[in-house]
Amino acid sequence: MDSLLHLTLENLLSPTVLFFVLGVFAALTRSSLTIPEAIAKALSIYLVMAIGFKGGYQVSKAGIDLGLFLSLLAGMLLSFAVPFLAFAMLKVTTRLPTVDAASIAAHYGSISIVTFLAGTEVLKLLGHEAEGYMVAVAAVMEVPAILSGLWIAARAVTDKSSIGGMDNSLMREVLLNGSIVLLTGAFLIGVVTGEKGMATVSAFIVDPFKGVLCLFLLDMGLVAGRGLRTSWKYLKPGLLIFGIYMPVLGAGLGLFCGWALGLSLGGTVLFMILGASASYIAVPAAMRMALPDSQPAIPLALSLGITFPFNLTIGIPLYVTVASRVL
Amino acid sequence: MDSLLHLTLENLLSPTVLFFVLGVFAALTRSSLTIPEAIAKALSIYLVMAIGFKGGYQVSKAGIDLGLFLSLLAGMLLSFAVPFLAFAMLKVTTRLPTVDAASIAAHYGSISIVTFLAGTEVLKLLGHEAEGYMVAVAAVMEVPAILSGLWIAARAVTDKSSIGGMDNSLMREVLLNGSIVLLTGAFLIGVVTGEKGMATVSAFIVDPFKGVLCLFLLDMGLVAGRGLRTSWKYLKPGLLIFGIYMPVLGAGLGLFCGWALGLSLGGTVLFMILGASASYIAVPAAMRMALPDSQPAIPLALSLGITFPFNLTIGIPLYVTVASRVL
Amino acid sequence: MDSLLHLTLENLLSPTVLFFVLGVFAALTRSSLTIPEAIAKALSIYLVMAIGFKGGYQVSKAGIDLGLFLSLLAGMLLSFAVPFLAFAMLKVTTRLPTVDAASIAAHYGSISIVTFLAGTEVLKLLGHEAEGYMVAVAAVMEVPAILSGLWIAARAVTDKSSIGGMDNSLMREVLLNGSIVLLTGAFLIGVVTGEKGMATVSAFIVDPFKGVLCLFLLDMGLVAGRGLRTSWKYLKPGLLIFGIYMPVLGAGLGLFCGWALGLSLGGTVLFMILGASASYIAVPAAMRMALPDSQPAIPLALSLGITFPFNLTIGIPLYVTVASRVL
Amino acid sequence: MEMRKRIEFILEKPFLERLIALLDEMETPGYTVIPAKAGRGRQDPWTREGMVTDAGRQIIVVSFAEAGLAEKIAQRAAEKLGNRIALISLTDAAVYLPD
Amino acid sequence: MEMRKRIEFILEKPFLERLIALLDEMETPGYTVIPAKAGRGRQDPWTREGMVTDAGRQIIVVSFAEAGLAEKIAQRAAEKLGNRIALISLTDAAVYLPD
Amino acid sequence: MEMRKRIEFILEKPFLERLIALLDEMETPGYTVIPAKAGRGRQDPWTREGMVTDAGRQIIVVSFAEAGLAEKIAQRAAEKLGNRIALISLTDAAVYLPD
Ligand SMILES: Nc1ncnc2c1ncn2[C@@H]1O[C@H](COP(=O)(O)O)[C@@H](O)[C@H]1O
Ligand SMILES: Nc1ncnc2c1ncn2[C@@H]1O[C@H](COP(=O)(O)O)[C@@H](O)[C@H]1O
Ligand SMILES: Nc1ncnc2c1ncn2[C@@H]1O[C@H](COP(=O)(O)O)[C@@H](O)[C@H]1O
Ligand code: NA
Ligand code: NA
Ligand code: NA
Repeated sequence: MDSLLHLTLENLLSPTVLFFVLGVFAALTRSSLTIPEAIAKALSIYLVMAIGFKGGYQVSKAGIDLGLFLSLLAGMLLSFAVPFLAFAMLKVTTRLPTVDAASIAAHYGSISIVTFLAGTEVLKLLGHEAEGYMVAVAAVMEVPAILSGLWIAARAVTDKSSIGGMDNSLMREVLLNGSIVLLTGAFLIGVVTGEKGMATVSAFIVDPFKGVLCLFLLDMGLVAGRGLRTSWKYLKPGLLIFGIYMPVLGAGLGLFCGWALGLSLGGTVLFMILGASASYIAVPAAMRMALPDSQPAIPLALSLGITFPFNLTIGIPLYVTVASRVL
Repeated sequence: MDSLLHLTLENLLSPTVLFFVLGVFAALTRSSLTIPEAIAKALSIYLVMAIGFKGGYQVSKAGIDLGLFLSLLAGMLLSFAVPFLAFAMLKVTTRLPTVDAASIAAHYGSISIVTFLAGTEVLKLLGHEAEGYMVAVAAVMEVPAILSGLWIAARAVTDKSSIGGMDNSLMREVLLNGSIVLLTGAFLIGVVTGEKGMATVSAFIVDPFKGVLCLFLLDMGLVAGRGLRTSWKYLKPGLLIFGIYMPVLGAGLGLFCGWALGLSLGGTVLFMILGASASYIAVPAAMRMALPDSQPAIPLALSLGITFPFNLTIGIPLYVTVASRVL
Repeated sequence: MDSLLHLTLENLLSPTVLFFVLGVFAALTRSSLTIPEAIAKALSIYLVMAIGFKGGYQVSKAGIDLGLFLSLLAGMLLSFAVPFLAFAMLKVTTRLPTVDAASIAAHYGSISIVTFLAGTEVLKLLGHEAEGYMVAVAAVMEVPAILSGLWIAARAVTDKSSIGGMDNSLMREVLLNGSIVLLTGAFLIGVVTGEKGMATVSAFIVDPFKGVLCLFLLDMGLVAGRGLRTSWKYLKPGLLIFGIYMPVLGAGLGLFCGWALGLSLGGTVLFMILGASASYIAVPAAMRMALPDSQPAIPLALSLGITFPFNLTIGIPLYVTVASRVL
Repeated sequence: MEMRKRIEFILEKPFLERLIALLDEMETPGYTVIPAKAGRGRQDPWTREGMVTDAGRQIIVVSFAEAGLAEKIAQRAAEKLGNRIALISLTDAAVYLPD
Repeated sequence: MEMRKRIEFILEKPFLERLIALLDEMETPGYTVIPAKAGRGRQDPWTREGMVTDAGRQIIVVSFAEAGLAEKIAQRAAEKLGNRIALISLTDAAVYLPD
Repeated sequence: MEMRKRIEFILEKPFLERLIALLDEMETPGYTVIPAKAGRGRQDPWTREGMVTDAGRQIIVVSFAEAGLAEKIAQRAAEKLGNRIALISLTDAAVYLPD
């Protein structure tokens, strides 16, 4: 318990978390501080490219083994499964319309790459590097969740007209989503170019990485704070608490995966983070198209305004502590 | 005198100044060279974040002492006082409408963070590091100047309808202005995270800093040159000369502050620069709201087109030389 | 032949080329991956500024000699001459309207600075640094090609109304084009500030350079792929082949220049690349104004969709190999 | 100079591709997409500042077409995009057609 | 399909918050903010290229409302924002209301 | 409140300077430039995503002017910019003139 407290405090006082807090503060006080949309997109492209490449580079060093494929499989299963659990919890504990519950469920089955990044940084500080292929696991955990969410909606929603369904453009949006393509592509380039490639680009993607992450978290704080301000009204107690226990449940499933696969401590923690985090970039757009009758503001406020800060501040240290005990 | 000349020449041939000159040249020749608005904003966010964090880091090393509080107080007083001086000079030497004179006065009481950055770099090259908390002084020197400007306008302008006055959104704009919040926030984060925080982000905010400053100065040169082209007609001789002697007067007041507070040479020079420089980012928008009948183009052309280049090229070396003699 | 194969393979598996391929793949599969326009512009500004400055820095070390002036002259002549050759080839091998052939010809007389950058990086890896002033040669190779293109159009096109002609804004667009001004300006700043200047900015413009190039090539891949998708229909076989043999012809002329001037291997290869590459940034806008009846999509698809990838993947290794044999 | 209708769609960005597909399918002579930065309707205000996801943002599409076609397009789009997704308006405009 | 007025404000960016507050206060059904890049009026030309400050730039706000409300809004806005700050225009538009 | 024409040009970006020169020359009271992100006409679709060159993109220019002047401007612009370069439209608008 002592080490958890210590770790949490240390984490809370890291520049990354503090810049996020600064962003939330600025948004809540309605400061005019904003980061242009094009810059926010560029930061996220940079981070995805960097984390993908670094993961691939690590795999190029460690070699491709069965663990990679099993982890991919486990990640997909986890992403398929979590929405069912989330949907069940929401139906039991809240009075959300079914279509909204299905949409939220899909968000929680998917992952937040920024939470993943923050976790990687914490692990690196603690000296627990994870398997490089966890990046690839992150990449495969978006699509299954969306499919689960749609399947749940198709089964549970009675008014079928409210389900946009899976047309071509949605399918493309889901499968060839920009961040998935970039994450996977950069990962493969890292695998292929290995040491040489890393030498070429490390001054760009490794050295300034944490600083860029600070800037991006400042922006995420701004967006999250603004989201909370406008959407606070939707976050009824039942939903609010869901935003906190659901990541813990997801982390539990991730812990099981990591343990069953025999991953390293770092890898297990990242699996927990993947289970615990919820999407707020790719899935919202996809669910908007698939379920046009759901209210897009609710999952966004929940995943970005509650679950993301929870994971960033308390969740990650908690998962590290638990994993160290269990493994 | 010789060392001043030498220093000025050296300064004029630094990449920062030359990129500014390149920008002015490109704008005056109507080249199609432009930097997208989102990028200009991102560069300024980066620079503010970096300078704030570095200042905080230095304070975390030096410790917080009385000097910090006294300097903050002195900065506020300076920012309050300068607009009165500026207004008086303008009324005596030009025929500007009162409302425009008040607006310009507010601009000169406030500060230009980019001039401050350029000063920091020159000082670093000369081996005179300043007190880290000078960044915090910069942060408190925006609001008082605006209040002074408004107070002057309220007293001096007869047609009260032309004074927008201080409503909520203006108050917020002034107090929670994006760059103030970021500068202060990054400063505090630097204080709190200290050495460890610096290790995390230095590859992002320290190493490439000067290069980014070059790019931003290129942009400032483009904007200043364009402003001069369109607003040259407003810059009657009296006003033009004001743009050059007013920074020198402000620097004199800053010199007095630095000397009275017993600051280091570096700190004193920065105080001079704060006194000498005029705002062209936050104050213009605030004064536009507060004094809708003033012509926004005039203070902008004056502070960005005359005073900024003057400080950047001749002013900074001059202030360094004078301060070295006096202290 | 063996070393060519080896070099080509090595080049194909470099991060720069692979990120380009990733971009093309994403565009062809209609992934939602895109890079905001402002970021693309910022990346190109960064790259132009960096390459200009580095070239100037190298000249400041090597000193200015006759070779510089002769190379500038040769570059201009090459840029004047290539459009005539290109136009003749197009008239013989395709049935393009004269005005389109003239426009394409101007594109091929001009240069692609990104191809030049990619070539510089390959040469650096191989240990063949080129003359720094080759950057200045690149800067003077845009205008002559446009003038040639206009001259050809004016002579060959019968319906004179379709020639917009050379008015003031076009003249400015051509001569004071943003990238030319920045490239030349940064080059001169590099020459003037030399070692000291380089020390100031190298952490910004040297260290992360290759990584930024990867990101920019990802974007170029996206744009090229998208261009191919929409414009494939215009690329009749004759035109398509032109997009491949024309750079080889241009490289041949460049080889002659490099050899006649007695340049180093690196300088000769860069001359070949200048001859081989075609513009897709400045020239398209200028030709659109000058020849409003030409179809802008055709030269863009050809230079960015065919010639650029050809040079990037096969061309550069080929030119290096040929130059090593010849010199 | 001919009379046309100026159709203006203010619609949620995720549906842009579908609208364009519809416009293409109905052989609209052309359209232009214009960015939007912020707004409010019956639901909450939104703004693009700092946002990465496309969800919850609006975008504007303008198309000039002959009156008959324009009305058909507006009708079809209103049906297809349904509730909450698009605000569709028609204005009279005189168009100077480029040749 | 119903007849509405399309109100278009071209106004100085620093006054955007005030206009929005007015629109909210008058219970306008909605509005959308559109960026502007450059322009000229009676005063000097402006452009956003490379600018950081919000001063001296214009922004566009579009709002569809019933004729009566629209005229009231335009009137109030013209009074409140006063001279030099906004160009306000009203156009007739047929709106296909979502649901 | 006075009746004006709202002229809207959708034109190729490389010709923007020429259009502005024309507007200045004809003493248009003002204009505002609005960005466009994507589009399609008789030619291929285009989009700005990731683009560096100005060629092949459209930009929008809006100008409010008195009917007579507006028609003259539209006429001249159509002549000068000629084929394929601009889509010019005129709409009736009631303008609340600032002061
Ligand atoms: N009456 C209106 N005038 C202009 N824009 C509107 C109007 N109503 C809605 N919008 C835009 O459409 C978005 C979604 O509207 P709603 O679905 O009603 O929340 C708003 O955020 C505005 O950007
Ligand atoms: N007649 C007009 N048509 C379109 N935009 C205008 C017009 N007049 C003014 N504007 C816009 O409003 C801004 C300020 O106008 P002004 O206050 O007259 O200088 C201009 O820079 C334009 O962007
Ligand atoms: N009918 C239209 N409505 C709206 N925008 C159009 C229309 N026609 C053309 N455009 C715009 O003008 C550009 C060029 O049109 P075009 O020259 O016909 O290919 C298109 O890509 C659109 O952005
Ligand atoms: Na998850
Ligand atoms: Na000052
Ligand atoms: Na060439």
